[in-house]
Amino acid sequence: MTIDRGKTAGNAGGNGGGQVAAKRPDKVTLKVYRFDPDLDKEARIEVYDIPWTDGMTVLDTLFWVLERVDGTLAFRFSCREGICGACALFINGSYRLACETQVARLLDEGRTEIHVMPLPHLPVIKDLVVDMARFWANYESIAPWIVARSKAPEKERLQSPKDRKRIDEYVGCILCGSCFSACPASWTDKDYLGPNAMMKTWRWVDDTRDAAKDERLGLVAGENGAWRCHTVFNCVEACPKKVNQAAAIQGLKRKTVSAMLRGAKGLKQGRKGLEE
Amino acid sequence: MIFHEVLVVGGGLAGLRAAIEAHDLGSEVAVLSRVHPVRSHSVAAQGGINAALANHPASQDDTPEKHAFDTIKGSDYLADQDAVELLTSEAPTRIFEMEHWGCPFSRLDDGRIAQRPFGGAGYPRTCYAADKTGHALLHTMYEQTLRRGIKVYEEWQVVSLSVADGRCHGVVALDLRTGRLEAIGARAVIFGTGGGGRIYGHSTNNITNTGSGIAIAYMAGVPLKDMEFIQFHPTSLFGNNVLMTEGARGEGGYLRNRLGERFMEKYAPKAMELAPRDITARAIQTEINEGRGFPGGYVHLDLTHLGAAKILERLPAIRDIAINFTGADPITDPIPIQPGQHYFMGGIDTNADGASLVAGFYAAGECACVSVHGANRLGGNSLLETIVFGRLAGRHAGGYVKGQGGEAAGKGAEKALAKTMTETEKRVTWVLEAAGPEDPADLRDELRESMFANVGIFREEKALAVGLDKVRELRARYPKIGIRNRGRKYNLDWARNLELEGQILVAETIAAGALARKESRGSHFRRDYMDRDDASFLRHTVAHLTKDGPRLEYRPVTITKWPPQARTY
Amino acid sequence: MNGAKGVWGWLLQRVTAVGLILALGLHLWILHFAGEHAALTMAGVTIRLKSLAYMVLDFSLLGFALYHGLYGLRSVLFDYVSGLRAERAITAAVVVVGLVAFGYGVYALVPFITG
Amino acid sequence: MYRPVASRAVRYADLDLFPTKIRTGFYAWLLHRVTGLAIIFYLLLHIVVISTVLGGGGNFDAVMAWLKRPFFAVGEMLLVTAVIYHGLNGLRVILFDLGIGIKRQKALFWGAFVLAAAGFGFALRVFWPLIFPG
Ligand SMILES: Cc1cc2nc3c(=O)[nH]c(=O)nc-3n(C[C@H](O)[C@H](O)[C@H](O)COP(=O)(O)OP(=O)(O)OC[C@H]3O[C@@H](n4cnc5c(N)ncnc54)[C@H](O)[C@@H]3O)c2cc1C
Ligand code: HEM
Ligand code: SF4
Ligand code: F3S
Ligand code: FES
Repeated sequence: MTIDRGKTAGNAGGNGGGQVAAKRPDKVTLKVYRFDPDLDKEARIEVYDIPWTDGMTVLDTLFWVLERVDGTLAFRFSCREGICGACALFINGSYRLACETQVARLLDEGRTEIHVMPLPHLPVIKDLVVDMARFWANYESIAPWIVARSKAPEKERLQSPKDRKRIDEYVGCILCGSCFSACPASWTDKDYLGPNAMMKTWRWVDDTRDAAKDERLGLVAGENGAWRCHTVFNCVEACPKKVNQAAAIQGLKRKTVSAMLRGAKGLKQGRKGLEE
Repeated sequence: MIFHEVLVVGGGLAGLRAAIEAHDLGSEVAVLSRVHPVRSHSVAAQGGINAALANHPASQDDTPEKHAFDTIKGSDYLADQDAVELLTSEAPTRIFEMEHWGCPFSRLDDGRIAQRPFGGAGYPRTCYAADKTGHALLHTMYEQTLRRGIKVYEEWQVVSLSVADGRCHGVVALDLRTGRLEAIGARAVIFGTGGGGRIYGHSTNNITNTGSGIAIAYMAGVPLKDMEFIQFHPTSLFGNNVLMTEGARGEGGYLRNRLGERFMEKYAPKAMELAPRDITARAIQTEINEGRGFPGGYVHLDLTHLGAAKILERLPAIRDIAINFTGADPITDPIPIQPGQHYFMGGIDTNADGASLVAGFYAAGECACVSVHGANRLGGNSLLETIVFGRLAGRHAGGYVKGQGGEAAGKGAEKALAKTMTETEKRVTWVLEAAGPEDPADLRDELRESMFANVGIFREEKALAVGLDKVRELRARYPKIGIRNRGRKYNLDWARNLELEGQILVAETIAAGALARKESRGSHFRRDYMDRDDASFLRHTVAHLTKDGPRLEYRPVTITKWPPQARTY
Repeated sequence: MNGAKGVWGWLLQRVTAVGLILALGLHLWILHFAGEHAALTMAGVTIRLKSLAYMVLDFSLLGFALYHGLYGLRSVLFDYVSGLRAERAITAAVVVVGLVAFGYGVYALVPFITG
Repeated sequence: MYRPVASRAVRYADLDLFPTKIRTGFYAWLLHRVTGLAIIFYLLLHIVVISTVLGGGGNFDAVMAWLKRPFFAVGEMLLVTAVIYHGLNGLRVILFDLGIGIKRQKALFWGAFVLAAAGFGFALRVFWPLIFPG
């Protein structure tokens, strides 16, 4: 097990190193989408030869380019351990977190090259950096915070481990935007809330501590919300954290129907209903 | 020109908590962060957050006082005891507040917040959300920020702080998306800019933890405190140093060397794997140095005896990370780990109100040094610090702008800000046009390698001197750098190398402080002075920037109830 | 957004879908699969439509299919437009087409019944 | 200080963008949408065709006879297949609405697909004489 911690991408990004599986090539080819809408008429692809080091991730290769070849490359990053959601990209035909994607794994998938694209269907700011404004606005629009209503107890509100487990998957979302980028309904309908915002609504509807369930349903079960989801499941496939947004959205539809049959007043309150 | 009453720099836990508090007290607040708030480093915290809730069956008689004692003993008596008492007595309230705000903590069977044992703690008092505690807390905090409609400048990087006549007037920041430099006026500025782990090689920190906030304050004349105390975490993944939380040992994980021995019995026979981080990290490094590690330099973190169910429930992210980066599945295989740089105990010199020596300038979280961690931080205390002192900084900054700061408003503020702007513009433009022969990436690599090697886990005079010389050499080479990207828009090359200067200056305070501290205390371990020396060094180091490097001063430690004792585990 | 607007419309599409499985299933079976292709002649159709069961089947098939299909068409169009105005226009157009088609369809079936 | 730049611009089309995962749900939906639209347009046409009866019974029979040719038989066969797929996949979607089988959506799609393929086989047999008359 040899670790080359010299002038490698690892030093810039991930620290380099890791374990070696089989014999690897000493170079890999990286093809990166490049585009600056202010300067370029059209996007182009640039090719870089990256010296191979053990444990190298796709994020490391981007850093290698930035630090050693071409300082004009733009991309997002932060935690380099798959938890901050900054580095979601379209890599070799799949949505992946660049920091979690081992180059070795791509090679094991039978690819000889690494192809890196920004999240598809989002406006490009520069190269791999996309404008997530719509994603954030949608997230904000569903009032993603607890509305407890009852007076807070002196200590914690109780929640059984079983009830906590129900929301575990949804809480695990890292707001990376992959699902939003992958959903065909959000490609074409600019008003569509998208899988993330609706899944996050479900996260609260299914949280035993939240008291504004009907109001939340009323907020998302509309023509630009739940009814626009056609169970395409692209969101589920894209999610690096294995969240099942489709299940959450279907839950919203079901709960809305039963709330409607109950004649729940909260449904009609709109965003105001979420103020305590 | 942009103006805000209170400007918070940093979208991590400390920054957001400060913003919420100032907002709730009626101030007009904006948050500015160079990454979207949920991308802040706080999101990566894994193991948990301490509070003496006495929820765990084994911690029935835990109290904030006992929490304070553990913290002070852990700090090797360098922490200010009044601040620690404040920290631990506030802890339960703040945790319950986070819970009331919706934080999805893991639960005990009876529905209360679950707690796990952590290193150096007498009771299991670390509250957690599986092994994604920071993620749960930061997302909750961000939700509360959204609820209040607090304005966030996303992807803006502060490059300098405007200080004149002992008063802070705002900042100058770079809008990364346009490359425009803006002066932002504020009656009070709060820094929650996080640590500077990336000054070191082998760091567990996220890539944006460059210590730029600490450096900016230092360059504006704010002193730094206790910079030589750098925490090395015992268990980071071999190779890329992603953290393997202390929670893994809290849940019962073993450390084993190449011979399969649980070597901690030699170093901390009582606490074993749950000894404090400084002791455990040194134990591991000793094993490796003495040839009982695996080739390449690592030992094993063994969780295989915990069983699949416990690992999947309590440590799911750890498992994912281990499998992803090393191919080892903790359920069946031991995880290769080595110590890695983890935390800055030191930082911007503040008091327990978050106030610095400069009026209107506050700091909280990892970038600040109150000091509650002293020479060694206990795991789970820094998340706590962010929400306790973040809140207090917000509270006092809010009070300041309503009182004194409001009265002084305007007096020379615009002039001071304009001056800072002009100076900053010159510096920033210089970097953008820098075309010298030195590759800044080399400088950064050399700095990180040297700091880890020479100002690392084990220290001694000669190596420290080499380390300090190296920093000075880099400082001299910095003006000769050349960068590769002359565009303004989203120019990472520019933004990163703009900070490099500050990183070098901060590194200098670390090396100089370590060289001057001729004792071993907590994380600062000197082979040539193996003992703690309370007579000469039960003191905080305070570093002031001068033209020839840092000028060091010492300040007494506040002792309330717990006189220094020998520290054994 | 708008207080669970569209819940009935959506639900009805599911209900008609289930109804269509039965109605359309029978319809296709009788016309194409049961024995020789039932001759589509004035006389043949008339004989079938004389029975009440067939009448109910064909009229509900017409109604269900029109509702379900046009609601579906509306969904598809909604996916490609943004803004309330465009959505309202689509809904109006689809309702008009639906009513006209249903009216015309019923009108066209009358000769078979009166035959 | 610039190092040799190992980058060269290439065409956009050089990029391998084919999804590595077969996006089952996506294709299921596309097919569902295409078939649904085909059926609704057919229905509207169908109403027009049937309405030729308004011109008298003889007129209707004439139109029907004219329509009895292979081209339309193929169309009808495809339509029947489309209805079968649309119906089965519609059932799959309705199950999801009821909260059933969401985690097994791929298996359900393949189930619907195989059944629809069988339906196509059956339709092919039934329509064979109309497509190849005599
Ligand atoms: C891997 C890991 C695990 C950890 N686990 C635990 C744990 O289990 N328990 C525990 O108690 N502690 C833990 N810690 C420590 C703890 O996470 C941190 O100390 C804490 O999160 C710091 O929070 P903060 O708010 O001070 O700063 P951060 O969360 O680091 O936020 C800094 C913010 O400042 C912004 N910023 C920085 N510089 C600038 C600039 N120049 N201009 C504009 N914005 C800027 C950044 O964008 C960011 O938003 C862990 C640390 C690591 C590395
Ligand atoms: C045989 C029984 C049928 C069933 C079980 C069925 C089921 C469904 C379901 C569940 C949907 C909703 C899909 C979604 O929301 O994504 C749908 C959509 C649709 N259906 Fe049907 N359907 C049937 C017959 C028909 C018929 C006869 C027509 C035409 C007249 C039709 C036309 C449509 C159209 C146009 C859509 C919209 C497609 C889309 O949104 O992509 N369906 N169907
Ligand atoms: S649900 Fe998954 S894909 Fe969507 S934002 Fe969250 S983590 Fe990313
Ligand atoms: S991809 Fe889109 S349509 Fe629904 S299931 Fe996912 S949100
Ligand atoms: S850098 Fe944080 S998820 Fe990849």
